[in-house]
Amino acid sequence: MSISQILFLIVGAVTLISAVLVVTMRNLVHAALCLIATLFSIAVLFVLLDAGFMAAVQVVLYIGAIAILIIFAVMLTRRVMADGSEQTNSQWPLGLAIAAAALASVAALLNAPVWPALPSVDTSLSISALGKALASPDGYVVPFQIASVLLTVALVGAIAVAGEKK
Amino acid sequence: MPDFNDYGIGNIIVYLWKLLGWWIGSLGVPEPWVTVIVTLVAIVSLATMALLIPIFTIWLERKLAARFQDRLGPNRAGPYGLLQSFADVIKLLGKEDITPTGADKIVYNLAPLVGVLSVVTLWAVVPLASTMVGARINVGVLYVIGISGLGTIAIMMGGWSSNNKFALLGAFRTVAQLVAYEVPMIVALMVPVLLAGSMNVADIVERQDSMWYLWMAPIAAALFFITSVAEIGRAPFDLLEAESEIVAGYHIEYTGMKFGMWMLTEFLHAFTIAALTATLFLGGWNGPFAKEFPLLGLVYFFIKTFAVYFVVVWSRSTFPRIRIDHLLSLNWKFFTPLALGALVVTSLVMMVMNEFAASASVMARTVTLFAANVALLWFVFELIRRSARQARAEAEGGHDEEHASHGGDGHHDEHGHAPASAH
Amino acid sequence: MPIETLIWLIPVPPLLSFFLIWLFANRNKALSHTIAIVLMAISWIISLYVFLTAITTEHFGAEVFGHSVPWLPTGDGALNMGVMVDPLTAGMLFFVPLTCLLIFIYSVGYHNFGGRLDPHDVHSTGSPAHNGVEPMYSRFFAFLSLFAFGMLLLVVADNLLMMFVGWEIMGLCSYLLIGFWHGRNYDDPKKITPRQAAVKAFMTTRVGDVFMMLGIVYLYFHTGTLSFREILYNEDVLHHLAETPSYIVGLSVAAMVGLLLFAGTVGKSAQFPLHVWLPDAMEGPTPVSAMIHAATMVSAGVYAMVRMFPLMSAGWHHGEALTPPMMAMGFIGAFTALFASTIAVAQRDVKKVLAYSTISQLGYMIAALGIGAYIAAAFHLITHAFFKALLFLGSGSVIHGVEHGVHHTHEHIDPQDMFNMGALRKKMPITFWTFLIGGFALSGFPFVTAGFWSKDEILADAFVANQLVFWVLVISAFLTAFYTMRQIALTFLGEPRTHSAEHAQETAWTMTTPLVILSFFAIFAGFVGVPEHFPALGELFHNLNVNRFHEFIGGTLIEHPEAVEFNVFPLLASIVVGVGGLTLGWLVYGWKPLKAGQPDPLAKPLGPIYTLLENKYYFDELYDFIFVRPARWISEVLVYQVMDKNIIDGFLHGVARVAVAIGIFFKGAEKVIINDPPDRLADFTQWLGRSFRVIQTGRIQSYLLIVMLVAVAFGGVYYLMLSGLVK
Amino acid sequence: MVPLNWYLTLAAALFCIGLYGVLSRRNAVAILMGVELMMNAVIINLVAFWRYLQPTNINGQVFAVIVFAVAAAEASVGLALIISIYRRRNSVIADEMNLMKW
Repeated sequence: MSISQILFLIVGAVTLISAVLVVTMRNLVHAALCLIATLFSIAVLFVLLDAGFMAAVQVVLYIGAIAILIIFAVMLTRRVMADGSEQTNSQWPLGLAIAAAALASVAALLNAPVWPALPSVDTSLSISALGKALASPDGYVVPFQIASVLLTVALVGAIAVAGEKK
Repeated sequence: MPDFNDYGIGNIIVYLWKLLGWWIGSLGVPEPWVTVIVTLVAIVSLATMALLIPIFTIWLERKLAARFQDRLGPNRAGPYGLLQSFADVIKLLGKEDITPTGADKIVYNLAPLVGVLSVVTLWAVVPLASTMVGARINVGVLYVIGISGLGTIAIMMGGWSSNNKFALLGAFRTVAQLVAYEVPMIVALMVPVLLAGSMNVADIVERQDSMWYLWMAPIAAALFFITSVAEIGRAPFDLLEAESEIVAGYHIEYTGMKFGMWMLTEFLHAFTIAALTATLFLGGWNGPFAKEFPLLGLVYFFIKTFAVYFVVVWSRSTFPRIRIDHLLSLNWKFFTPLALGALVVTSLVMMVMNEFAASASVMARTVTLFAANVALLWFVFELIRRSARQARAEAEGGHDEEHASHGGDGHHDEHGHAPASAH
Repeated sequence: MPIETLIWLIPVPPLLSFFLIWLFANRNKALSHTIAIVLMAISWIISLYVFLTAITTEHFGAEVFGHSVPWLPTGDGALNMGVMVDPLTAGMLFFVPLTCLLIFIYSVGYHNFGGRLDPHDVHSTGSPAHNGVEPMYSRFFAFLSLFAFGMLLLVVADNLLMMFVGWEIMGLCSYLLIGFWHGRNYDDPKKITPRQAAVKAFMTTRVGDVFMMLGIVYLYFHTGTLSFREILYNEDVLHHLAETPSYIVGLSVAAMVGLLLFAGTVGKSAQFPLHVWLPDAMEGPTPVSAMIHAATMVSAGVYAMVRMFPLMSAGWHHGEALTPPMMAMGFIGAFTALFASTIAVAQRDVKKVLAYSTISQLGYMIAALGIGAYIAAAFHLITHAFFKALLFLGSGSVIHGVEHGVHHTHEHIDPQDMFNMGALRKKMPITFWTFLIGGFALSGFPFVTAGFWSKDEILADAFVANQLVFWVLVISAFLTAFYTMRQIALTFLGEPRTHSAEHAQETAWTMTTPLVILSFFAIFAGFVGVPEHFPALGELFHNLNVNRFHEFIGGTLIEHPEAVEFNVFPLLASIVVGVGGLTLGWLVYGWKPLKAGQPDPLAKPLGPIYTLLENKYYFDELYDFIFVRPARWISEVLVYQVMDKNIIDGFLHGVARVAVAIGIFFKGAEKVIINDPPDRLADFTQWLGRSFRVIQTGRIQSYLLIVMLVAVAFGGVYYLMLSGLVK
Repeated sequence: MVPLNWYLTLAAALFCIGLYGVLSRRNAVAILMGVELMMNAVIINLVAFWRYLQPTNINGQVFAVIVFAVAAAEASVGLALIISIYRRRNSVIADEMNLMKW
């Protein structure tokens, strides 16, 4: 067992455990904090995958923005749903069964010994390659711009939906 | 065994590190684990250094603040009161460690830890000298931004878990302020990234060997500095712990060493942003002979950092606290557009220079960029002046009698800065 | 910047100006005209630069500036969008943007910029301002800019399609601008209003445009391209077109296309029989009239013919029998020239005289093309643009001055009627002198005016080519000189016939400056085309290296046309009719100035002919009788009463009765056969819906659960199939 | 060396945990958290495939960046909707938002 495998197992375990806590915790603020832990360990996974940029974006975007938004939403709406009330709906056993079935089937599919080895290439230049791919006309500048427009629209939409009606 | 002569006196720390690696290896530890252990040692020593700094800076700040206020400051414990911080620490250790009833115990106790973590880990990417960099991450700048985000979460955790309305208010203010000021900060950070062509902090420092980015991007430097001060919640942006309004903000319920950890976070963060400003805009460890003798670079780095830190303390004891709505509109209506403008202007100038004057010297580039920045600033101030005049005209048209009794416009600003508690 | 890029940029500024004004400057009058004038000036400067580059390029014509990009993919190839500047275009580029620019500047004064906005005008949108600045000022400049864009696009286009686009944009703009005062109404119900005039202009030119479109399509069908270079400067293509017979016996494809395209020009350039719209187009503001009649639209028709001349004359050589399109052009042109000039003799409205004169002069150009005088036609096109723009702007200035008098005296008179004017030379000296120069240029006053040289050249060519055309043109030239003098005399000489004329006032500098500039060109533009063999002067100008027009424009054609031999007779004829017409005009109108209320001295001797002329040969009435009323009659009586009411309705009623009978029969059958089974089906569906509606809970999570259930099930089945467990 | 299917299995597990959260939590904000988990599982897959199969071709990361943008948009609009519903109906329970039914 190599160091990278041990690291992966530790980080993976943290990821999954905190993810399970996210969906099972009664206290939603705790669930949200667990979500942050999950997101952070996923960022570590990205580092293990030599995708430093993705890791940084994961931290900046998910932890710095989305998680804080979620915590905010939880705190704002906490009054109506006390921790003591039922946190799962009536169909949760069915949901659990389906999730488990899906996981089992995918795991069964993945359990085949045909996986390629990790190619040893220099990935340190991948940020500039990413930047060029996102900004060059031969690359993905149009999807990138559309994504920016989407974000703007989402911003405006969110303000319009959540803003107080005068 | 590594030969000391290969490294010399300037590289003594690198030599020590190599020596440690050799020694552990000679104990029979397999090769990959040697790296792990040596790295851990480096991490611990770097973090320890970072955590020890506030002991000195707290004394320094108290001393400086006292001088600004025409006082003497700490002068009893030790020569010039140098041991004051140690006395404080001992006092904090001796206090009762309270966890309030109704507080969320786990989160409450975790919060100061996350806070300290979010600051200490920033030091990983700060290059102390040419050979002393914690981690040469190729997305170092993004790393800095991301880790700062963790600080926000720590404050949220602390504020929410204390089960105290002032703490929660402080936390909410924090989020509004920090999330907002992150926007111009990120954009301003993009300017040195653009100039260096790299997000690696170590690279950015190396590219400044002939010219500091302060001269190439004065607006970005100023914006980064100001927004960083806002990020650490220092005066004049200390709304998150405004004593007169919400008592002490998010750490109102903390006592003992946990309170000490919040203090540590705050002072270390202040020092860290000074270090980052020095790194990104003042050339970091660059200076005469810094390349040949990396230890000298360490000295330069700390000189610059303390210079910036002095400005932080200076502004803290000089400016009054800003009101929350002013704070936010200052950010969204002035800093953010200005940062975007600076980014656009810098990239345009760079593009044009690369297109038509690729061989221009660093000096020429600096002069051009500086001129462009000044032009942008002039343009922005002109816009502000116009809108201010218009607003003033409208205000005077609305109730000119009343205003005339105040005798001029100067008063108007002062009233604008009145504490929010008046409302 | 390469010259090709600059050519692309020529039409852009006016378009930009149109959008800028339309979108942003609609409320700011000063900004509107600044945008329009500055951008037009940019366009003019670029054009001038291109023109200067063109005339200093050696062997320009064989080599041209051009660039094109694919536009519309069409099967194998693509229709290109491109620009081209050859000598002819260069000539157009010299005068089109310049006149446009001057008209723009003129419009500032014409619409009383700087005057206060009469509050009364704000609420009566669409009428001319009573006194003060025009309320729709910005809109006017936007439309003018678009108009200029259309013309410049047409001029620089390198293919018929783009040219047609510009052509149609101008059609639209002429509609918009002629009907600019769409709210205007007259007390006299017989007088045509701007609304009606706009519709009339649009519909009449549409007749020609449809034919032109057919011609373009037909040409494309036979050549597979619409590029000028590929069709007009390619001997093989022209030869092929001239040899291939078309659907109509006796006409080659080239002739067929030529005739169809000429039909477009007949509409656009107001040739007989589609001339009726142009005089009514005078309902628009005067700068628009100048724009339409001098710089852009009618010139465009002639320009198109000049441009397509190689196609028109495909298979023709000097001295041979004319091709059918040329014949048509020659006769229609000559006839129009004469016909319109006779009408102009009896008009009272200062602008209408000029309108008919325009028709007449366009007839001149068309006739010149018809007899193969390519260069003379192009030459007259350019000189005419200058002096006709001058005359129109001058007449606008006159009207403006008289209107000022009308406001001053509160008289109720028509400020455009020449019989209400008189003695304006004292009140409006600049307008008078410039108008005089324009008028003399129009009449062809010998040697010193531009009009003389171009007209003389057409006459000289006609004399050689066709005697009949020559004589018709000579007569019309005589009439032209006569009515021009009549106009000048009635307007400027003698005594004031109304109080308004007495209180007329010289107009603002923005209006007079363009007049002065244009009168410069009305004199000197002619010297570039003085024939080399002309006694004395030809030698003189040749030595000055001024008269290079022939050589330059001639370079446009593959086969450089020869200049005709110098002949004294047409020259003499031209001098005699020019000076003679002016003298006669002066004798009739200038010698003894008319008193107020006195009728036209021509009315008595000419008797009924004068009435005929005054009513424009009753062409409007004739068209009304031939086209409009029969069309109404057919639609009312034949189509509606006979066809619709009796035949179609009767048939339909019959069908309906049969259908009702059948329906009653089937109604019984339907109940049993058609109604019941679907009812049962519907009951079943309803039952099904009621049973299944329990799964529509309205809760997003239960839907998602079902989705995932199905997805997992499908995934499982797919996996089993893939692994061969299930076949 | 970590084999690729470890990452894929981890991502699948994360996805299924998120799916369970989405299917069974009552609180709308909690559902949104489950969605975030699922999104992250997808991003892990994209990055892992990029690293193992096409490390020289940056497309995998580009796609991941766009998924990030979509996730941000989704979170902001989703939370705005929840806040809006909370304001109108004083509830964040997904089961109670069932007006759109027969």
